[in-house]
Amino acid sequence: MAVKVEMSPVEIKNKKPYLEWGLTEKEYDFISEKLLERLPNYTETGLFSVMWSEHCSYKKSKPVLREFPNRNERVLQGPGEGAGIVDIGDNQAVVFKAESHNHPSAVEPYEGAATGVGGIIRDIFSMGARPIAMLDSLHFGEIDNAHTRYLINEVVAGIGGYGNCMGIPTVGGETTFDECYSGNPLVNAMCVGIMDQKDMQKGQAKGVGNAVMYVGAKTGRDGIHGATFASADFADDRETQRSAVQVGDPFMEKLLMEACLELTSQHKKWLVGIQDMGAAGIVSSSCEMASKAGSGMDLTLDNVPQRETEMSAYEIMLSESQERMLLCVRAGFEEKVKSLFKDYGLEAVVIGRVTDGNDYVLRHHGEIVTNIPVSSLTDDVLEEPSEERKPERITQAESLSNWIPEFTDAKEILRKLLVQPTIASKEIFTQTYDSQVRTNTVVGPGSDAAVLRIRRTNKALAMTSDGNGRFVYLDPFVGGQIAVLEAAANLIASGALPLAMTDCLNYGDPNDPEIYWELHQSVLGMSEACRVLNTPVISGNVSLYNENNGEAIYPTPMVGMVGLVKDINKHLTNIFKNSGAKVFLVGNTRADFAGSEIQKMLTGKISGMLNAIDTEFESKKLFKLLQAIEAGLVDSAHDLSEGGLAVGLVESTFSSDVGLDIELKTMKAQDLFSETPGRFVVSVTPEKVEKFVEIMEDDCMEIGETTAKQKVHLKCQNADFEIQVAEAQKIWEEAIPCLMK
Amino acid sequence: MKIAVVVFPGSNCDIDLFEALHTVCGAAVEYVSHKRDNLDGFDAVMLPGGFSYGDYLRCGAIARFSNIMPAIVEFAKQGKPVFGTCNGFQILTEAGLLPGALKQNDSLKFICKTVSLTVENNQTLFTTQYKKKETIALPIAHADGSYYADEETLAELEENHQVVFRYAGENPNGSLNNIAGITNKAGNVLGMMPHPERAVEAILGNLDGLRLFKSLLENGKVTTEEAVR
Amino acid sequence: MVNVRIFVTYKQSVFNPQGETITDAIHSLGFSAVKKVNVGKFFDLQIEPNDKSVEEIVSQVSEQLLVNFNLETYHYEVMEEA
Amino acid sequence: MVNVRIFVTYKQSVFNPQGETITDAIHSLGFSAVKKVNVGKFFDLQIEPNDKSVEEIVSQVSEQLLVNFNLETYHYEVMEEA
Ligand SMILES: Nc1ncnc2c1ncn2[C@@H]1O[C@H](COP(=O)(O)OP(=O)(O)O)[C@@H](O)[C@H]1O
Ligand SMILES: [Mg+2]
Repeated sequence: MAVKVEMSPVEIKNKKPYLEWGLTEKEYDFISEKLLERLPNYTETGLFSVMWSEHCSYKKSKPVLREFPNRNERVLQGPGEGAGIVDIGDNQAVVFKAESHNHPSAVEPYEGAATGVGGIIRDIFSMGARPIAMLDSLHFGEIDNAHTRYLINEVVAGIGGYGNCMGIPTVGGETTFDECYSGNPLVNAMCVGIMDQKDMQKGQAKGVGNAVMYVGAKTGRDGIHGATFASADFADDRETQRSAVQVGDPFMEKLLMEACLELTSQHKKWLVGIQDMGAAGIVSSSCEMASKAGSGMDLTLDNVPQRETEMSAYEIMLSESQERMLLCVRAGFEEKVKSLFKDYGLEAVVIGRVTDGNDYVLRHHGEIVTNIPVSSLTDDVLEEPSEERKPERITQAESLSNWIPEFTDAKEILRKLLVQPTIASKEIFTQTYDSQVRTNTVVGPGSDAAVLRIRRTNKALAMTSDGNGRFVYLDPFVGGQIAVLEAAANLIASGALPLAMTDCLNYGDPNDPEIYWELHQSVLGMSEACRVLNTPVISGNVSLYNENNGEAIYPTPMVGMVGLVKDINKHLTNIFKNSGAKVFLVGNTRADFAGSEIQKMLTGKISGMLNAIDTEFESKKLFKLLQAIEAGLVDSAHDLSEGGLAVGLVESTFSSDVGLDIELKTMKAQDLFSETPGRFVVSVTPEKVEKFVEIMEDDCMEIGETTAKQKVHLKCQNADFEIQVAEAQKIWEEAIPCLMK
Repeated sequence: MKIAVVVFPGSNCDIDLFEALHTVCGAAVEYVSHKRDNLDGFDAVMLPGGFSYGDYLRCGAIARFSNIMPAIVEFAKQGKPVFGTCNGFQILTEAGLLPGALKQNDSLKFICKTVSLTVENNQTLFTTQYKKKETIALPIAHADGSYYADEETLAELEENHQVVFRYAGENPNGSLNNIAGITNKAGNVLGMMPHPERAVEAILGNLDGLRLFKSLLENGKVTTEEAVR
Repeated sequence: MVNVRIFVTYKQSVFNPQGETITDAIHSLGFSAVKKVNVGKFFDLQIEPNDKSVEEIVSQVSEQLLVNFNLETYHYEVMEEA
Repeated sequence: MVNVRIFVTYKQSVFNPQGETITDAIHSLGFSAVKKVNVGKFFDLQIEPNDKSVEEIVSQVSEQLLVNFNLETYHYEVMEEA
């Protein structure tokens, strides 16, 4: 490969290559006139362009992210590190974060998804935590064409391929389908880890003279400008030998993880800080580590292990090769660290030192190729005020009355809902994930939340990831509230106290004022719900510019939430356990059809306004239910979401031995399919009913009982029908496999 | 009885075996690195599931050349108990300690679920606590678990009662003769794709794997010769 | 009937961990003479050309199905008669 | 430096699910002219022969590592000079 002759600073000023790398003219001028007071050279311009990208700097979303509450009595580490950390007692802590890999997955779905998983796992073990579980949140187009099927197959295979090999169980997540995601699938991955609090690490490089060490895979030219690349770049790439796609090597990462965990748990004296190399590789990890400690840094790029020849400083610094970590090692312990990694077959190399002051100095081939203040990369980013405007469609919807379903055959509606891809069984995907490795998975994919026991304690962690772009699209504020509420409801249905949350904010182009308004409003809605539920946002990720042929996706915030089950024996699943139990509906049912599954099914689109939500009221109800569950009064609990009560009831009979006899005296047939949030179906053995009702008061309504017959009998004011459990389960299970053929 | 759980680069069910044997069954267990060259002091050796060496080339193909392998081969020759699950089974076939090979599942996909198995031989060191022809349920989690051997080998396996576990009902991966687990001729080496170590605790919903480890721990007290048939 | 062999390899710049792991294994077996290993796959197609030429079929099948151009590249050879 | 390409395929008696799946996929793309697909892998070795001949090295590496004779068989070709 020929060495490219790099443009001189003056040529850069005149030819403006930085525009293509994502830097605006205004930013470039600010950098050269105010920050450096000289023209940046080629390498430096590259560094600014990635560090000032939205992906690394959050320059667009920062003002909005400040809305999130991120502290409470349990939070040990909030946003700002690889992942957030929450106290779970016994000197242990849970660590988690979510990350999006939407754009890479649209281009190369297998590797895009796989490297997304690899990246989020590194964020967790870089905190000193042992990753114990993965969750994924996937949104695709409708399964009616070969390309979508290809994307689904490859993304799912990529997530499984990486997690399975790492030996980290993938225990939960969500998969939805909607036309708006067809060219721009959303691939969000969340990793949860557990640690002893004494092992907590930070991504910092302090102490003049301490070593900066590089460990893991060699650096290649992959993923350069990963933050800004577009699929169009690849169309003409067929004939070339070049590829910017990052390829994951989970085997390497497994070794890296075990070695790093040995270092962080057993050799704390050797280590000052540790951070993974994610987006924008060496540059972002090194300058962030220096910035957090208020240090300078001096790196010699010739020492960076490289697997391609003649890489320029620019390429070395911007490469997004996977499976690499950066360490700050106390001077004098370099050899010890090297030999630890060597034991795992890995090479650790000193690439530089921590220095006094604020200078970020890079050397290559005997020359200084960069000399700029650390803070210019990390702190001086120009935050640009964004314009906001309420979309026309919402103003219009406010003046119209909401759609109400009309139908005659409720049973037929139920059958049709059960085969809607967003409702139907996802087992065809989840069974390609090893959900049990490490033998802690008490509840795997399929229930409301996954539950993992914590060995040698009586506790467990529950975890879920949820999002519903349709609601957020119709009403960002209420949709944001619902996203958080739904995640909390999933945890509570499993018997867990919600602790904290992470998020991935997936939106369109933020320069569009309407999209920015959606982002802002939905974050306000989420924040409000978080405050009320006391679930601070401890980590997260933003993915903007999700567009498909110029059309934005639905604004789709993914909420990942983790909860604590105090007594593992009290955890619940959504499946009825015994016949003869009383069935209760918790929560009131309103006419909530805007954005519902039945609306989409019957009208082919979504429309209308969402009803306002009283989160204080919802929260009280949720915690009452948790109290009842923790008191051992409840046999099973299922929170109601897509498809509403009828779907929830039927789902809770699947793979059980029981049927149902339900009478809803106050409801009409359409109410069976309303999607009012904050509701649950729970079963209670008769002798516990009195105590249960005492706690729940009028937040619950007895609606029938479980029977020994394998059928569901549903009766309301204007409908009365039966459906065999086996039949319902069969169509629900076969729907997606059939579409995927 | 002291048991070695061998850890290869990329093993990931090592902890599951360890916990099943140690925490659940109370056995003396130690992790043994692939770099070690002997199994002195051990009475049984177990090869865990996972992705040794990334499963690059073929599953188990590279692990077979690790430092510890000659010791395992020698251990097996002496008639001492050797057990491999999932990737461990693949390594045992690659090393020639068990006949045949494991190829990609017919579905071409990784599959993780609980399957039904028939216990075909309850006279091995590992299965005396099961009933013959008993149906049990164990989890599987693999992409390459389709057992293959040529006809002659298959006939021999059947004739010598070396097929210990067979998939009952649905065959999840295309294994010939529905084979899920086999022993060597002497009966002291067992390889199986299902994961008994994932089914030893009530809290995880399945106890069917427990008796495998209990059988071994009980039979380990007597000499191998006596325990085999 | 025409027999075609399509060779698919990773592009040169794409990181291919398999090759390195296999090289290491070969070295640990003592074959230091082997300096480098690359791994690829091939597809043998039996084609009975109809309205389309063999070239057309091969290039279309490769591009639509067999080759992932993000990472891979291919070439093919027509083999002797079956 | 000698470049050798080692071809590894399943033995004919061994069912290779990949081949069938790919054939089906090709047909569903409308290429009925493709009658049969076989899949294999190949290894390109760069060898600098020392005390052993290239044949010895190739056959030993294949037999000890690259090929599983329960399922697979192989042959190799010496390629043009690098
Ligand atoms: N939507 C969000 N909500 C809360 N915190 C966020 C959000 N997005 C980013 N953060 C926080 O900002 C920091 C930087 O995030 P990011 O650049 O994605 O991390 P990484 O460098 O590991 O990829 C992290 O601490 C992250 O948790
Ligand atoms: Mg739910």
